[in-house]
Amino acid sequence: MEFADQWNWVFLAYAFCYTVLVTYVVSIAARISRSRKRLGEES
Amino acid sequence: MIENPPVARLDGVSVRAGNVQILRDIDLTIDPGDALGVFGANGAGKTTILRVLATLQPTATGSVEVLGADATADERFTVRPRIGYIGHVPALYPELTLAENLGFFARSRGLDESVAASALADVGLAGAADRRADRCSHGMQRRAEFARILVSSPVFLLLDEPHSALDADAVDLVDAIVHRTVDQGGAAVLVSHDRARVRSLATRTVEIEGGILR
Amino acid sequence: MTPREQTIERPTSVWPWITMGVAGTVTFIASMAVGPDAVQGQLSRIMYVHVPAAWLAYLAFFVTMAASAMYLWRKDLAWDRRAASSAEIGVVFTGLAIGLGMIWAKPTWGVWWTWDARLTLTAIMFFVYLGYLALRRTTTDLNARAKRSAILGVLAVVQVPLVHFSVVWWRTLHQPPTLLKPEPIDMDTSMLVTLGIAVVSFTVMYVAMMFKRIELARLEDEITEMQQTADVPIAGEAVTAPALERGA
Amino acid sequence: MIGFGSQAALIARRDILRERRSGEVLWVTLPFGAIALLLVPLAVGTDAPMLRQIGPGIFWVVVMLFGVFISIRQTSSETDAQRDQLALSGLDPAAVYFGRALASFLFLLGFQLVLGFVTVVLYDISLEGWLILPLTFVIVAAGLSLLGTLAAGIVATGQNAAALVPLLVAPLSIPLLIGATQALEALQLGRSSLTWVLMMIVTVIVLAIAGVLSAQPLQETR
Repeated sequence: MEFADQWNWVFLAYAFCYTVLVTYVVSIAARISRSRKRLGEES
Repeated sequence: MIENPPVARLDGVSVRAGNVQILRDIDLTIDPGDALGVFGANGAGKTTILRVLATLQPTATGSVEVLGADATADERFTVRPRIGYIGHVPALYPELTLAENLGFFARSRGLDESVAASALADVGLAGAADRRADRCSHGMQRRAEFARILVSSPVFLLLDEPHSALDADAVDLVDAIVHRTVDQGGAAVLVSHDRARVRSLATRTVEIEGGILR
Repeated sequence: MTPREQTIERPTSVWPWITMGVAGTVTFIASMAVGPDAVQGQLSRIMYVHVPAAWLAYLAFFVTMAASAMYLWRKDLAWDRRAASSAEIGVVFTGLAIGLGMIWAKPTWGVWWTWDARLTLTAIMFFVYLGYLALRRTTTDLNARAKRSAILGVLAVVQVPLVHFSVVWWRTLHQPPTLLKPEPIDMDTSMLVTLGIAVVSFTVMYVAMMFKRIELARLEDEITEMQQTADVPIAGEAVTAPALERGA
Repeated sequence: MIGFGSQAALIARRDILRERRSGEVLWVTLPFGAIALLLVPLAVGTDAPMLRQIGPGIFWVVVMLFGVFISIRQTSSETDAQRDQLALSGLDPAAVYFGRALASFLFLLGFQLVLGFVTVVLYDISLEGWLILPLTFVIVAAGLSLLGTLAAGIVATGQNAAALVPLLVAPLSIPLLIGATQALEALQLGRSSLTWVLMMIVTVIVLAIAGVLSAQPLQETR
């Protein structure tokens, strides 16, 4: 297999991995701030 | 003379379900011989209070004692067969005939199915015993539910809208069942909108509004 | 002071976020800095995220089970929140492990999927997790939800060894063509060290995520709790008289 | 109070009677399963040797997927009022669990027999080693009925129950699926089926224990 070809797969893997992780972490952060806002509003 | 222990006692009971607080800080004692009428608007918590008394409803706060057992502990399983609870929705199995429904109930109490047949006759359903429950009118299903009370002779009656969907004969039957239970030292709780009818039957009444007893 | 006010005033810690970022960066730098494998070439780098993700999938599942069992024992909702948080993070890492495995398999073996025992088991676990999370969405009552999902959490894990052995034995009966057999990676020390760093920093990342996810679970439970205890009147009062005059 | 066995028998009798009246298994699930067996060759082609090879596997997949509906049908359709009365009846929740599972077990056994016959006819299956089949039929029916009853109890009366239970059951039924298919295949390859049979039996025991332990907490949960 070509050298560059291998790097493409590695790039794909890391892009996938970090996109998923960052998206998930952002979703936690968003849900936390939304919940805090709701708690603040309703109290 | 030692005073009889209460049939049920609620102390500071609150109930929540989903996003709503249904009961708030209820104190209530039901003594032997009581026939308690509970009135209130739709959604005021009438049905929930019955389920609490039937040991079926988990409570958020407070203590519940029914027939001498703590309703939050495993003791409740031993007193449950002595409770007669009729909800506002019939609990019959729709595919089974009235006789089969009552027979199932009788046998779960260790009784013979003939007891079920005679109970059905007593509520005036002898002719419909072999009809499927889902082919019976709502009133007939209600009558069949009362036959269940006759089978097990509970000491603590909990009736949700006992008179709804019943004709004059059946109303008399309900009144007779309540009187008999109360006279024998049991107690009954009747939840209803029908104040006039329940007042004539009850020894005392309470009003429930916004989850609070008045 | 009500518990609600406590939450608002309780400062939300930024340390878990920083930890996650550092752990992710460390993994990335370490796996790019190490030399390529003699056989697999650059592709071996995928291993440094695939293996830690798979490890965390198993760890998260195990934590869910342990926390579920603790809930059934102690009846404390804090354990339920830990179980649920770990399950959700577990779904993410399981999905990650499967996805990365597929990306690795395609250039290495020429297929996206092989019926390898561990791969099959991981895929099954993914669906078990999903079922667990779906179950949690069906009930709003906190205690009822906790009890049901705890029972499922324990049952699912008790079943995992059974599923595992059945799949392993099934595999021994159906040996695949040798063409598709993964070439063993002969790991030298530097690769081993890198893998170790990656596994440790992913685990640290998981712990940091757990902190935040549990914080979120507690907030969500408090919202539910508040809606239940607040002076919200009983069902009927949500309905008001229709405004017939408007616009007339 | 009546004994544990009589309580379970009472529940099983109720469920069997209800099924006899409603005919859900006989007139809906069974024909649906048979249609599934008919659809597969339409999709993959009618090459006789291939069908002979995949037939037993297809049969077990259909049994697992459609069997779920048989094992959950009564628990998940139970109304709140019925649950309340059952809780007040004083019947042992574990006996109720076994009673329900017993009824489902009998339906599943019948379901397997009929579909097994359909499979043999449609796929021209070789019945070599068939002596293992009665054993696997019984174990699979037992495991699937215990698992389905338990899962339906966990999900209880939520609106999504009917959709959610199969998702919970399917991944956990894999030891039964693999065990059932491999027990027959091992025999046909001249090997011992003992490990497969033992594995399925262990699964059944685990499910029975889990069902008994969770029966009471689940009955009390609304």
